[in-house]
Amino acid sequence: MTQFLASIGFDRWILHVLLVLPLVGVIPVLLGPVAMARRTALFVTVVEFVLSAGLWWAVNTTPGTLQLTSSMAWIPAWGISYAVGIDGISLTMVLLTTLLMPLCVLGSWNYITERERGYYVMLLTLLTGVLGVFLATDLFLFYVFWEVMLIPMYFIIGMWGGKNRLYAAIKFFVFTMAGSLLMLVAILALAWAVAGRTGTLSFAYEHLLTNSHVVGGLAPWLFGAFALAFAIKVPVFPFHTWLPDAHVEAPTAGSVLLAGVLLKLGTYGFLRYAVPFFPEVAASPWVTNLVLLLAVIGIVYGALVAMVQPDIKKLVAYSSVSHLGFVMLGIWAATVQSIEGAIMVMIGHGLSTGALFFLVGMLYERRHTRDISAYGGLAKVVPVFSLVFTVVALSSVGLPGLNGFIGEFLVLLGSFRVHPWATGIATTGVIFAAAYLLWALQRIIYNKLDKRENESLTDLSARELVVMGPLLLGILWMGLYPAPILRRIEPAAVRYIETLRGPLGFQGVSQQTPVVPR
Amino acid sequence: MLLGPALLLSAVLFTIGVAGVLLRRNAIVLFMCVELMLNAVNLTFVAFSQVLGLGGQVIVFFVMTVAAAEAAVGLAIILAVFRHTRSVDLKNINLLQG
Amino acid sequence: MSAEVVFYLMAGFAVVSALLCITQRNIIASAMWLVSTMFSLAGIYVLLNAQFIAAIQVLVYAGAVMVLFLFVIMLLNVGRGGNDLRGAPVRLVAMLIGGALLAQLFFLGRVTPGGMAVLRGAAAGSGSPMDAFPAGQTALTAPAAQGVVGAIAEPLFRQYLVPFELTSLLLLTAAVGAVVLAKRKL
Amino acid sequence: MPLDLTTPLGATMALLPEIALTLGALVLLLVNAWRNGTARDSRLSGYLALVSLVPSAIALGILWMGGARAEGPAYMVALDPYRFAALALILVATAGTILLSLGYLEREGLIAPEYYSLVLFAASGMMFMAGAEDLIVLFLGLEIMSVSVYVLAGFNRGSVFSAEAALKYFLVGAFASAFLLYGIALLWGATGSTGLADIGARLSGGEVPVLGKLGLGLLLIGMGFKVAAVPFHMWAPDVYDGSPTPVTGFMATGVKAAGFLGLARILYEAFPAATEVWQPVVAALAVASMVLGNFVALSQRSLKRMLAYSSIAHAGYLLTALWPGSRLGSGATLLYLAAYTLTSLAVFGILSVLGRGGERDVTLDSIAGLARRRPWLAFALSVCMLSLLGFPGTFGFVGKWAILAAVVEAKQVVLAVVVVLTSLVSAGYYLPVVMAVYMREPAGSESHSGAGLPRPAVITVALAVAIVLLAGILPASALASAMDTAGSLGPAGSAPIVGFRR
Amino acid sequence: MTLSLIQAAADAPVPAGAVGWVWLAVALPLVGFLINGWLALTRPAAKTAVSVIGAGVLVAAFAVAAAIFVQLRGHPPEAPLIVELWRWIPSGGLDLRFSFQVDQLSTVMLLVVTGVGSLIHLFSIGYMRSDPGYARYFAYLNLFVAFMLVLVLGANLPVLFVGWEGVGLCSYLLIGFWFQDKANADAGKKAFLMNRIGDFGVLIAMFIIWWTLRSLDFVTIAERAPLRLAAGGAGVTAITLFLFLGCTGKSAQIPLYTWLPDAMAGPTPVSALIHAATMVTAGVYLVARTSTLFAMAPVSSALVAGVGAFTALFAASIGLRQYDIKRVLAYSTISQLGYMFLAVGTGAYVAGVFHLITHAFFKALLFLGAGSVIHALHHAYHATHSHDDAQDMRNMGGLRRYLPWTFALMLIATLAIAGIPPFAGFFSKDEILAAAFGRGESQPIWFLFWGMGVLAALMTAFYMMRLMAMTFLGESRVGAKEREHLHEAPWSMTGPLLGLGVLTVLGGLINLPVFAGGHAALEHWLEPVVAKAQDIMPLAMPHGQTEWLLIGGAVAIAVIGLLLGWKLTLARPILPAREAPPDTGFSLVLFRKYYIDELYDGLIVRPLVAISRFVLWKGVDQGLIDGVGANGSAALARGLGWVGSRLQSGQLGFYIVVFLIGAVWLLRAVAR
Repeated sequence: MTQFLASIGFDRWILHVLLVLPLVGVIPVLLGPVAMARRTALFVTVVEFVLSAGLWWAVNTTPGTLQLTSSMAWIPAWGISYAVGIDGISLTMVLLTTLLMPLCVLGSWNYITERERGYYVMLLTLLTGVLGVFLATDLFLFYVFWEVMLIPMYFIIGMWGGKNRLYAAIKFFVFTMAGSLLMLVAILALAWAVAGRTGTLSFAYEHLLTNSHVVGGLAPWLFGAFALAFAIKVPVFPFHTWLPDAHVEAPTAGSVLLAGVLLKLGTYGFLRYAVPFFPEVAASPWVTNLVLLLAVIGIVYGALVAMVQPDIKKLVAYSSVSHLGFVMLGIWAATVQSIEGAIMVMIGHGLSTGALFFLVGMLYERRHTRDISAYGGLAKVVPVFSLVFTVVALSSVGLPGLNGFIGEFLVLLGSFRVHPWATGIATTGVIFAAAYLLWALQRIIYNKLDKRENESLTDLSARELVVMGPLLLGILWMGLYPAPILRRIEPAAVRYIETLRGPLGFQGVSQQTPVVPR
Repeated sequence: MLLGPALLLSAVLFTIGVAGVLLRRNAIVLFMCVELMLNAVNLTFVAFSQVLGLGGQVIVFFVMTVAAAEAAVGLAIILAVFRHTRSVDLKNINLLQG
Repeated sequence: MSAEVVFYLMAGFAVVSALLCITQRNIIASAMWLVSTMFSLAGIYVLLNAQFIAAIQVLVYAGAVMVLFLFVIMLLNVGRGGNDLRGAPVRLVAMLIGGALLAQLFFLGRVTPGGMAVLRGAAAGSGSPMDAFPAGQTALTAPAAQGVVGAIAEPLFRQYLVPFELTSLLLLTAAVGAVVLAKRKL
Repeated sequence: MPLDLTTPLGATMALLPEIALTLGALVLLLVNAWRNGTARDSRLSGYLALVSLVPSAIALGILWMGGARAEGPAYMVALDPYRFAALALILVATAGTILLSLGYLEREGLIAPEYYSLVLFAASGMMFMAGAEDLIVLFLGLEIMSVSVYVLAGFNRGSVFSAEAALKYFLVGAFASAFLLYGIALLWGATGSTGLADIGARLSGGEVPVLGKLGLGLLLIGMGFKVAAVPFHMWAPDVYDGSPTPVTGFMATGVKAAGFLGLARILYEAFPAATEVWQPVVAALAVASMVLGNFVALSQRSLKRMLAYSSIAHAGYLLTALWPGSRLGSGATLLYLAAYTLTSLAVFGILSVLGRGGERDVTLDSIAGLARRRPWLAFALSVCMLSLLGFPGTFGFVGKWAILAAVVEAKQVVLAVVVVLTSLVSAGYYLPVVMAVYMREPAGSESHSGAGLPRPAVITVALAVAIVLLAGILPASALASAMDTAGSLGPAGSAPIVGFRR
Repeated sequence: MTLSLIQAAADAPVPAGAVGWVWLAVALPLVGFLINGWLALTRPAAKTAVSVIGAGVLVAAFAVAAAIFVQLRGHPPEAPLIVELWRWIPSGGLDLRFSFQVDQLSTVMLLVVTGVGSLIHLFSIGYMRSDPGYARYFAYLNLFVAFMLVLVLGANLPVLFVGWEGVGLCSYLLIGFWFQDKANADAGKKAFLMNRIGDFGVLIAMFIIWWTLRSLDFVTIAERAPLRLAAGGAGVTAITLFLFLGCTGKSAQIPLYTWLPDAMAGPTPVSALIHAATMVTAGVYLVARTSTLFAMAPVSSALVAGVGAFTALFAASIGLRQYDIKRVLAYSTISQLGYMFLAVGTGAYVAGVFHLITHAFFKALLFLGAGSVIHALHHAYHATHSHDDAQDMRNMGGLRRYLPWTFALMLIATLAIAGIPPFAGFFSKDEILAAAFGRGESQPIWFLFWGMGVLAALMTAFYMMRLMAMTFLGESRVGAKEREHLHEAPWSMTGPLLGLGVLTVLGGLINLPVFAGGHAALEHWLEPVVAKAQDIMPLAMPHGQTEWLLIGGAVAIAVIGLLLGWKLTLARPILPAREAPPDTGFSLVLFRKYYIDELYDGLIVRPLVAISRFVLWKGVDQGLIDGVGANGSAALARGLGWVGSRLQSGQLGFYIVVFLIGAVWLLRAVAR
């Protein structure tokens, strides 16, 4: 495989192709007949996935540094260039994105009935935007993608969303923008501070990373700006309230992408930018404790609030808040296990929450309500659906052998050495997770089949099975044999920890002594 | 040489003009006050031109043309408004607001 | 009697008539007081040996412009349009603002050629301060040499050629504009 | 080609663009003397006006490409790329205005060909103002511009709003120009010259005399009025609101551009040594404008009025760009003006085609669901909104980026933060427009459909939007040229930006 | 061969012989699950195929287990044999393999699970025949066995945890098997959540172990613990306490026992297999597995023993006043599990495992017996369309005439659980009590535990006899019509009963103590597993007449209990459930299980939900963050804008005032 890819010069063009292909795909979608729009989109996204799959072999993750890097002058006078690269972390994120995207198209197959062209155009644009964020290695480029990605999602929510979509859309937009605008200033300040010291104005990632220490007293502010932008995206409590609204109002595919991919952008930002740029600040006890506090609050709070949601989508949305809390915890523990765990949670959450939203969407298409109380006893009428739903829910609960467990286990295992108390509290999250999901499960597919409308429900169609199939496979694979993924992540994670070791190391990096002296 | 006193006088006249603009509601009078302010400025130019040369006087010359031009257009506008509102009292001229 | 005395008389007259101009209820009256202000200013110009300016002050301003004003006032027949003075609170505000503004400008009274010379970097007290200002001296002598008008014309058509041309453009614009607005039908 | 501006010939050469334009206006007047009755005449003179821009543009091109520069110090008018860029900008704004007016005047029944000659006069005034190297020229140019714009504001004689707009604009304008003039007088007294370069030279040494400071202050007041900076802005909403929409567009583009470019020249050439005097003031005005403009715009129903307030906010951004007094700053000013001019042209163009009998009633509700009827118009409008919002991918973002860079370079992060936060607020009124056109259902039959769009306006909008997008995606050349141009402004050899690679 | 493919990722050599095929024992039920699951979704009617596969895989698995047992019997390994399947979670220093550990302990568990499992599967064929969810049922059951085997075979804590949670899942699914009835679904959820609370403990324990010992493999843990951890120190105590929290959840000990009685909502064979024989004993297995750690933590051990003893007593007391035949057995299970924990807490790990095995036999027998009783009554009621509770003992009585086999076998089991020699239960229980007594000499507190144990034994005998009496003895309270329809279950059901009966009788032999002429086979068999622990925490078994006294006392108590149970129960006539008067006084308290459920519900569940809904969601989320934060600031902005636009009054005079104020300010600013 590797030789074959090398023979076609895969590693030279793949990243650019991945970024451009969706935009190219926009054209036939726009010009072609409406009926063909979804097919074209499906074709493009599938091709995209197939191509990106090659990265699995093409990217040499062993050094842990950015691979396949290439750079093209964009605004030379300002040291801005179109520069892309990929490492183990972004590799997994990219694959997750490209995997979910065709499924989203399939998932919207019958759900989207009006303005189809526009819808699929938005999906494709979003694909480019998200991939751009993951692949960019130039801060200006990163920022541009970061913002541009907002627009398609804004339209997806606002045009194909539910009753309250306008509110949700603008809330989503403004929340995200509030953070990112400050980040823009921070990026500039950082670049100029570095330029003032090194004499070269450049927004290249590596350049800034190696020189970020020169900002000195400015560091806390810059970190704050970056952190805010990412925290809102993650979302970290208390910046999470845009999420439930956006999720609830967005169409199925929108929710899937929001949960599956967009939230990861925040944590990815922390991993890639905020923390490595300003390790001292990030490591300072003040910040560490704050983040831990918020992460733990997010875990428990999200779970508790999810428990009492009458709306399935809201429930899943809050569960995301809870899950992403684990990621934050893992990032701040900064041990190999916790970092890898954090990334595994990101992937796993992408799969299982995505799957959950698909399932909710399938219910919605049949009954046009997301009210949990409107269901019950479905296992009798739609056994296959119930089976899939159960498996997905369990994976989200973190049942060992399924994907959810691997990530949470690693995060907690790795973090416990560093922050025992926070981790201890965080671990209670597994209890609450079971609480809200099983309760929902019971109220939806178990109990008495007492609603007449539910008796005539049809079970999953072939198309829907095709949508769920890959997700289920991924869920099982990640749960049973995550080694290949971990192997690819590990070097990057290690390098991440190296960057933090810096002047004053992360406390997480220092080896802990046993509780009791020998 | 009467430099300081002249400048002060111009300042006083300018202020009076400003006060007039504040005090009056009639558009025409308002405009007259503006003319008064322009005159005050002219005095400043002339006063300085004792020390700094004739340039000041030339500028005064320009200012006068400006004043004339403004007067022509301004009064035309006032006429136009009067056609609509039959009044040049500013308190009646506040359709545009908010 | 010396120039100072005359100056202060005229200055006082100018201020008084200006004040009357802005406080007179009757519009025509205040217009007339404005005219008298302008006349007194013209007088002051003469004292400041700007005779030409004084002349056109009377011609253009007190003459043309004010006539135009009066014409409009008559035309609109707002002459006794009643009281257009604002109420007591506004007057208070006007006094406060005016006072504040004047306070800002008050130092102008203390400006002297000597002070300006010092600003120019001339050593204080070294002979007459006017030594620092050759242009000023020519301004004093030029009228005698080439006549009042010639003295002005010289810079007007050399240094200030471009602005001079601009004024013509300005007047043309104003004319067109006035015509457009005043035309009965569009 | 070096020109000696002190000689009539040199001056004439240097002023070719202005002169060409003025001649065009005169010719137009002559034509109108015979042809001034029908709509055809109006259209004819419109196209004539458009044509008469061409020689001016050519002259400008010759000067610019020929690398014209002043022999010795510039005198009365500047002769440097910054002026040329300014003239180009003004020409664009004028052309756009004329194109928008073509259909509009007929629709609103304003058949008076003088309109176009006034536009041309105003344009030449702007040119003088933006290129002025001497305060007197600046003042006179400003007056020419103002006088004609006063008239244009009140041009819709049938509309009481138009008349009121004209009166308010005129009274406050005359009032403000008195302040400006007083400032010139005091500056002349302080330095014995009205030439920007001389003033700069005189003030360069040591402490600025009180006379100079006051003069500067009064000057700022006068200019602040022209660019509608808080607190000298109160006139703007009403006047923008009442004037015919193309004229409003002209104010937002041409007048603003001329004002800022003139102000930039004043600050950078006459007062580079007095930064500690004017920077705090400019900062204060900027913050006030950004805050007030953006917040008040939130509460507007009428699109036109909302844009008026947003233009106040943008004045704030532009003042922020001026603040650093650096090359990057003047470059950012130019760039942002370009972005804002193009976007505003497009916006007001769209607005003018959406309206019926004035646009004061074009509201969010009336444009709801526009995308269904006129997808391209909706698209253009959305792009403009995003550009005004400063969203990546649009020219507006490039401008804002440059501004932020300028203030950040000057270590003035606070201003930068204010800029971005107020931009965030502005999302609160720009986005609803996008929502209305795309995400809401048509409010019924009476909604503005803009049946039969006038082709010239459509072309203008299309071009403007295209450029906005293009410059947004490939900003390199725009940024670079802006910065080069900026290099020519201010005392020679003003510090280049750190590490600028060429 | 898929295995070779998977093992390509692993690098340890595969042990020779049957041990190398241990994965089959797991794979077979798993395959059964897949096939049955497929059938359940596609053709639920194919019951024959389902039964063949479902029971077949179990028997096959049992064969594998037997083979392994034989191999180990042949040449017992000194170190556990590790069968590594694949690299599971390699991350930094942590290199988790998905590997199985075959040693004496796991082999015993393997045998018990597959053996008892097979019998119960066979029983289910008859018992569930008429159920529409037949295939689904067997699928779940197979899956359960697979997970249970992963649990007992896992070579490191995470792998064990996979099984640990897996069995929890299956019990959840099977308890809620008849999910149409909300109560059942609730019961399933309750079971899962209670287990989750326990799992929390297991997780934390794993983290501390990793933190301190840098490994999660049982072998390594056993090696390193004594070296790196101070005996009785905070570390090991914390570890063991958290582990034990997990055990209380899985094995239904105080405080997490309340789910087990509700779990009776599931089909009776499920109760027999999962909630009596196998899953619930996982906690005991875990303690035995990590015996080294527990041995090093005396405090924890004492707690384990104490909790065990108290649970034994507590649950037994509740069992006294229950009417639902399965609930009685449920509480008896809890109490028997308490015995096992008393054993392992005392350090008598072998005794614990021994009791685990015997208990598996007789409790399974009891449950299946109860099952056939219910089966019979159910059919009777079904035939007569009566809606009486087929599980309420007050509706039974005198059934021995109709169900002779069942009666006989259940009687044996009763005697066994009561501790009457020579039945299995006698030896195991006696060993436990003896061990407790023995430790008492060094740590007096154990005398108290012993006392509790004895008292519990009395109660056990009592409520078991009461059960028998109410069910089989006395005159029948089954309606006349129904009686015609009462008949013994088919052989497919009584056959397994018979098998278990045999085991119950002979079970004691596997560890026949010396005094009874045996040579403690199990003890020697498990010796290598628990040796280390025994060294750290040696047992002090009583000898001589003390031993005989204890035995005698125990037997006496058992007999007394049985007699009391018999006499007191039949002393007064028992009324059928319908006209029975409600209990009063303390018996009501007992009947209501000390109101523990109500307590938990009122103290924890409801408040939590209420707080989440009203404080967190409505209050913080919607009120504070959204209302005040997001929308509030938006409204504020609009408000400011409104004020601003009000100032735009249209009055030119005001404009000029503003202008001038600004002008004056500006002039001051520059002139300063």
